[in-house]
Amino acid sequence: MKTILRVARLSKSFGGISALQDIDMEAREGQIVGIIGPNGAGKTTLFNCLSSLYHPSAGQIFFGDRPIAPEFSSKKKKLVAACALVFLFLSLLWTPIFWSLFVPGALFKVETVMLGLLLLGVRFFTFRGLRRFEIWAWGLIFLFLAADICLALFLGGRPLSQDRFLGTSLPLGWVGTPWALAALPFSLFFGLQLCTAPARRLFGFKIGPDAVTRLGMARTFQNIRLFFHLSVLDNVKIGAHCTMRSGIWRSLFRTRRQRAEEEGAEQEALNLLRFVGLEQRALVLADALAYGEQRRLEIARALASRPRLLLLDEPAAGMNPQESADLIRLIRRIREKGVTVLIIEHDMKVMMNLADIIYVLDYGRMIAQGTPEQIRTDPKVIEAYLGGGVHAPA
Amino acid sequence: MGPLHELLDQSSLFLQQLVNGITLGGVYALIAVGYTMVYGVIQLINFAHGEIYMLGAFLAYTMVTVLHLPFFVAFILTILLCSCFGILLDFIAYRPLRQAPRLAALITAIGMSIFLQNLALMIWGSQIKSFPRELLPAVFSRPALVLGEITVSWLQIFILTITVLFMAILHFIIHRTQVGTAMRAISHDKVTSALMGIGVNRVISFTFAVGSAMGGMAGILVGLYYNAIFPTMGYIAGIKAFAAAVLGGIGNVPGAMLGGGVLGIAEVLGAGYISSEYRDGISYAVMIAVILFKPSGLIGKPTGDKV
Amino acid sequence: MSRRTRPALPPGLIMPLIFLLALLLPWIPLGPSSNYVLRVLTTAVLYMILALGLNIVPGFTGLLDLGYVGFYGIGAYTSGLLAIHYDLSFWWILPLAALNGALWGILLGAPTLRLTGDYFAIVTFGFSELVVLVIRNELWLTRGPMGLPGISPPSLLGHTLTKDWEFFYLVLFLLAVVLFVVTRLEDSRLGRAWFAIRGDEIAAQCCGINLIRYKVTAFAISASIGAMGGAFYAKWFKFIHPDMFKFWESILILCLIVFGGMGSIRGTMLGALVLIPLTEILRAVLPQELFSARYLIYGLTLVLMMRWRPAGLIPFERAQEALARRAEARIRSRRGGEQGP
Amino acid sequence: MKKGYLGFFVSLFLLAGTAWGDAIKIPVASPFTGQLASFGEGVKNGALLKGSEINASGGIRGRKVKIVLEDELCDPKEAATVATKLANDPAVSIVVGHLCSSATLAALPIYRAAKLPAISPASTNVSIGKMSPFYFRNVYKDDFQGLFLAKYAHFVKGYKKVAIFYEVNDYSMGLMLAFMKEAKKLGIKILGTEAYTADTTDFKPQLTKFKMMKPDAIFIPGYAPQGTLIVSQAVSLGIRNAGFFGADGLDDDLMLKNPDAEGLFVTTPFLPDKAGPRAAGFIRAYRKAYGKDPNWFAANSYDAVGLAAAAITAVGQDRVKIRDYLASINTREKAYEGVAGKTYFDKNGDCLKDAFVKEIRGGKWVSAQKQLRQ
Repeated sequence: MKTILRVARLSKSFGGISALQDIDMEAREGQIVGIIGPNGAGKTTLFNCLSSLYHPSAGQIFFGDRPIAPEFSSKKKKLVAACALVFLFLSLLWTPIFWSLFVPGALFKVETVMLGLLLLGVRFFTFRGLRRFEIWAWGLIFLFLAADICLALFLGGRPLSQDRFLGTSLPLGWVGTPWALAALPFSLFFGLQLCTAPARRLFGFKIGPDAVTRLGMARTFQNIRLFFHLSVLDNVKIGAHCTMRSGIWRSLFRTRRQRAEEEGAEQEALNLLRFVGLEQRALVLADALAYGEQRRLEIARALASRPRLLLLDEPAAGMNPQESADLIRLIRRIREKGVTVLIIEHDMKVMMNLADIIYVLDYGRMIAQGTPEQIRTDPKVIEAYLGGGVHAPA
Repeated sequence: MGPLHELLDQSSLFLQQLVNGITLGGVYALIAVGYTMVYGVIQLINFAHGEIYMLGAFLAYTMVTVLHLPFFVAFILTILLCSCFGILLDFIAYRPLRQAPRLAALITAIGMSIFLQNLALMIWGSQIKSFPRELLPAVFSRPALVLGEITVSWLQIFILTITVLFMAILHFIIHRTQVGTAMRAISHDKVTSALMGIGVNRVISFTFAVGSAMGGMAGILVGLYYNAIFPTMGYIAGIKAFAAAVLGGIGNVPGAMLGGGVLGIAEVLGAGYISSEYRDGISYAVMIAVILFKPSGLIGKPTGDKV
Repeated sequence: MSRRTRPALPPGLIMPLIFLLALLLPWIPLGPSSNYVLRVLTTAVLYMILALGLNIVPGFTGLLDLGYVGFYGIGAYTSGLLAIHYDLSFWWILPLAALNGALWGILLGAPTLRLTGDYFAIVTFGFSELVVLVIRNELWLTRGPMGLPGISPPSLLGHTLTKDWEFFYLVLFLLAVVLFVVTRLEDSRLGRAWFAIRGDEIAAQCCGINLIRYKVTAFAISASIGAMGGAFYAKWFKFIHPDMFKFWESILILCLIVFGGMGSIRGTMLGALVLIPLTEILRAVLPQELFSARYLIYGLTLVLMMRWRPAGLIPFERAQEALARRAEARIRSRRGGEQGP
Repeated sequence: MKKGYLGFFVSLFLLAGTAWGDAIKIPVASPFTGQLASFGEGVKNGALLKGSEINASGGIRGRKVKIVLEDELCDPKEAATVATKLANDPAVSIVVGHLCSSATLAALPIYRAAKLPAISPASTNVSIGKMSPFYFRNVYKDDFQGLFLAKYAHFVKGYKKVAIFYEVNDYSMGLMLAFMKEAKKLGIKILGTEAYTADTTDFKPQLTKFKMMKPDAIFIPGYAPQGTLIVSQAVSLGIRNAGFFGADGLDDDLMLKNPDAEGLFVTTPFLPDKAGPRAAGFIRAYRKAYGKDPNWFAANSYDAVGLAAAAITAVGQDRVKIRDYLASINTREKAYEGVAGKTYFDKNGDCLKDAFVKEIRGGKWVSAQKQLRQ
């Protein structure tokens, strides 16, 4: 069996409090892997790291052989910082050079503004961590824009002359402005490229949650996150988002391809709903579903993206024994479809029944791993759950 | 004129502009507090707050000119009336909408703002009013400090003192008293706070009362400082103040003060040194730049979405 | 899903029917005030277009956009300047204005759509104010507060439009185009992605939706519809002025969609049809002495409406139910096809 | 629901269109509510006064006159709607309005298309005149006023260095440009120009800059609400030995409430004590009706309604004939004698009129001792 998910020395801390510490785990294709642990053990944090909603503080995650969270050492961060600083300088230099080409003598007037912007940029730069790098880069672009507009205004001849008002004969100072405005989009584009592309290429950005889903990892949530105001069918179709291709134009003109795609998606969504037993409810709003149905809908939605790995975050929470028995059957059937399942669950009965291998988390650390039988008898697990000394959880 | 003279002129120009900017910032801060507190507690941009500020100015004006009350009595009465008005506003307009979508409350706020503005227009007319100087304490029209070309008036000092004083009091209320703790709890989680036995509606009313009192006070001070009271005065001041609140980190009282100060100074220096045509634009541009770089405002804390 | 609200007519027929009625409207003899009614209605339809455009951002995608009027202004000035300096035909100006709107939408949206909630709102607000400031102060380009008079009216096949009914038809045509665009997009992969973002950003991301990309798309489309509205406005009024694009307009359009029902296309249109003529109706109804109460009543209407129907005249859920019914019809017809001979 | 609503609203308009009886309608379109309502007030009072005077003296050709007030808030959009309403009302043969130039420019194409003549009592923008043959105004243009002010400042006051504090609007900028052009010719040094917007109340940053320039005078080509604030804020900043002057926008009683404005002078199209016996009656009637002195808005709108009535009396209610009649008033001899002087039009429908200067002395408007003869 091939390894589908590998987590190496993963850590995550929130402002000094570490939620996860040096987690190592892996899942093989076709397995059902369980993660258990008392409340606050960091299970959901782990899921959030896997689906890239959180960025780990350290460690790596591989999905197949694809790194989802590349490691950022402090050295690398410094390198990024240095590079970005260089780009900042370049980009700020670029504008006056550009301007001096079009308006002779502009350089001098502009210097004060540029200096101010530069200082501002450097100052903010020192504040920014890497996590916000992209926003930071965009902020820089905005500076570009602001600088260009300021320049356009500055050079636009401050005195208000008759010529300006009539717009017939433009004074020389004005020659620059239309050019500047025309150049704005280019300046923005190149600025963007300057700032983000090399950084992306050199250091690898974190992959967004949407990209993770496209790679084939889908998830459900502990506290149900459905699109409550949409119909059940649409919920599942949204899940199938990344299996579809049509964009604005195809949707506008309803091309044959788009129609075929929509039809296919609808059919598949109905099939999935039948699979989880919600076919009859396909056309009501998700709001109107019962709690257990909402859980199943969330699973259907996750399956719609045709995942290879499915993350289930406490799917049996709040269910009665009958419902959880159904759920166990459902998860088995999902596995039979060839989907690897990673599952967080409190309900030990469910877990022991389902999982091929179980990882136990406590206070952000992995304290045990093994088959259900091994876990059942592991003294560390018993201690974590019951404070030690008593019998194993049944 | 020697270069030294020139330098002196330039630096006194700068200092005078700084004084202007700080006063303007103080006014923005006073209005911004109302926005920031209400936003912090119920996440509502209370567009009608600018109108309370306008009402404050008009009420004080009416009391001084029609009822012939002494200025300081009118000042205190107006503040009290404004806070009552804030409570009333919340009670009538916003309380029924606590469970409604956020935008519904926003539109209500806009509707209230239009309504109040036109009401004031009908009552007081569209003419600009100003406090008659003879009915005010004489000290207000005297300069406190004349240093070469720099003039600082008592009124400016009064405004700044009041701003700082009330910010300190507010900070104390929010961080040291029970109702302040309740406010912070509600801003964090309304439902849980209610379960913990906090009278959510009472605390929200209190928030409105305090915010409106500050707004009304700002209205009087601005009416005095610029000598202009008119029905639409709340609109632009309100928007600027909201920008100041966002700039400082919305939901954060010292932030509102800092944001007001930064915005005021940026605006005045921008008008003085860059371009008076783009005066408002400069303050908006500063605001946008700050938000882009530091989305939570100057001293706000980033809020994550809980997954 | 309430069966009660289901119309007796097939749902696909209602819109064309209303359009047909609207087309007949100029020929209903209303006596001397017919052109006046037409002008008010043209304004209402123009605001329908604008509201449908704005609706894409707060209604479909769930982001509060306070800067819509910026794009409206950009469109109007693009149209006015192109008409005056290059004497382009309206049919060229329209797509160019839409493109320019989309361009600025992308430029503004790309950096700011990463921001959350109210911060985004306030940045868009700042943007629209900056647009107005630039229009007001850059005399060489826009003539600033002197306004741009003398914009030539649009023409069609060599015939220059001058009559009120001609403009009414033109704006109806534009409405039909915009309606086509938004209804098609609403019921597509794109629309579902937007609704997902409105519902829950995190869940949407975990469904494989790239937030920024779809938000920027929504913003750009919304901006280009706004710019189209502006282009028509300039050509219709033959005069534009920076005061026409004040922040208040953004708020007004936002009021229209919240009043009508955010995220619901029909609600949005209904909102515009009710609120825009309201001030004119009040003008006709109120005696001259009570004239200044016009906007007072307007404000009160907004407050009371939100008090009773915070979700608007036609709530979002109703629109989604309608979509579900459409899906039901589709599925049923497909099944019928399969079972057929 | 939609259809019912439509029907309701259509019938309302029908009602509005036909409800008036036999009287001759003279609509007056101006802002009567909103931010600029205070300007519209003078227009309203002047027009209503003239209307009732005409009716008291037997009406026009035996028919009563009805002054219909149309509020447009100075908003171009509303102005266009109002214009359409008026243009399509066959009972309307001439319009008095609008006040703001932006509203005028929006309404103009509509009047032109409907061949409906209109007289503006207050739009001074330069570009209006050439736009339509159906548009007249009995107020002078900005460029004339700016030129006049520059001459007055130079020849009468002897100012050498002037700073200009203008509002970003068409009126103010037109004045400023005309003033600057003439000032350059006369050798007045313009120290600097600063701008403000109508919705601001804080003028200190700009004034601080002026203070450092030490001008002889500050020219404020704006409106009174801001003008009075500018003057008092300038004084509180310590600008004491500079004079202030402005144009007819500052000609408002609001300025009188400001003790700092002592000595400020403005141009005005209407001077009560220079206007002759015809105006004396008007001023008396106005005082009696409204309890205050008329301003130039009132005088001009009084005259505009008078002109309209004169035109209808002369040629009846045909729109084109009225237009031709007005256009034929093109020399000083044929001029209409109003309370604000003689009104006659050039080929653009702009009027050629005298300007006067008045200043504040002892908290009152008085005519300046020295008037400049054109």
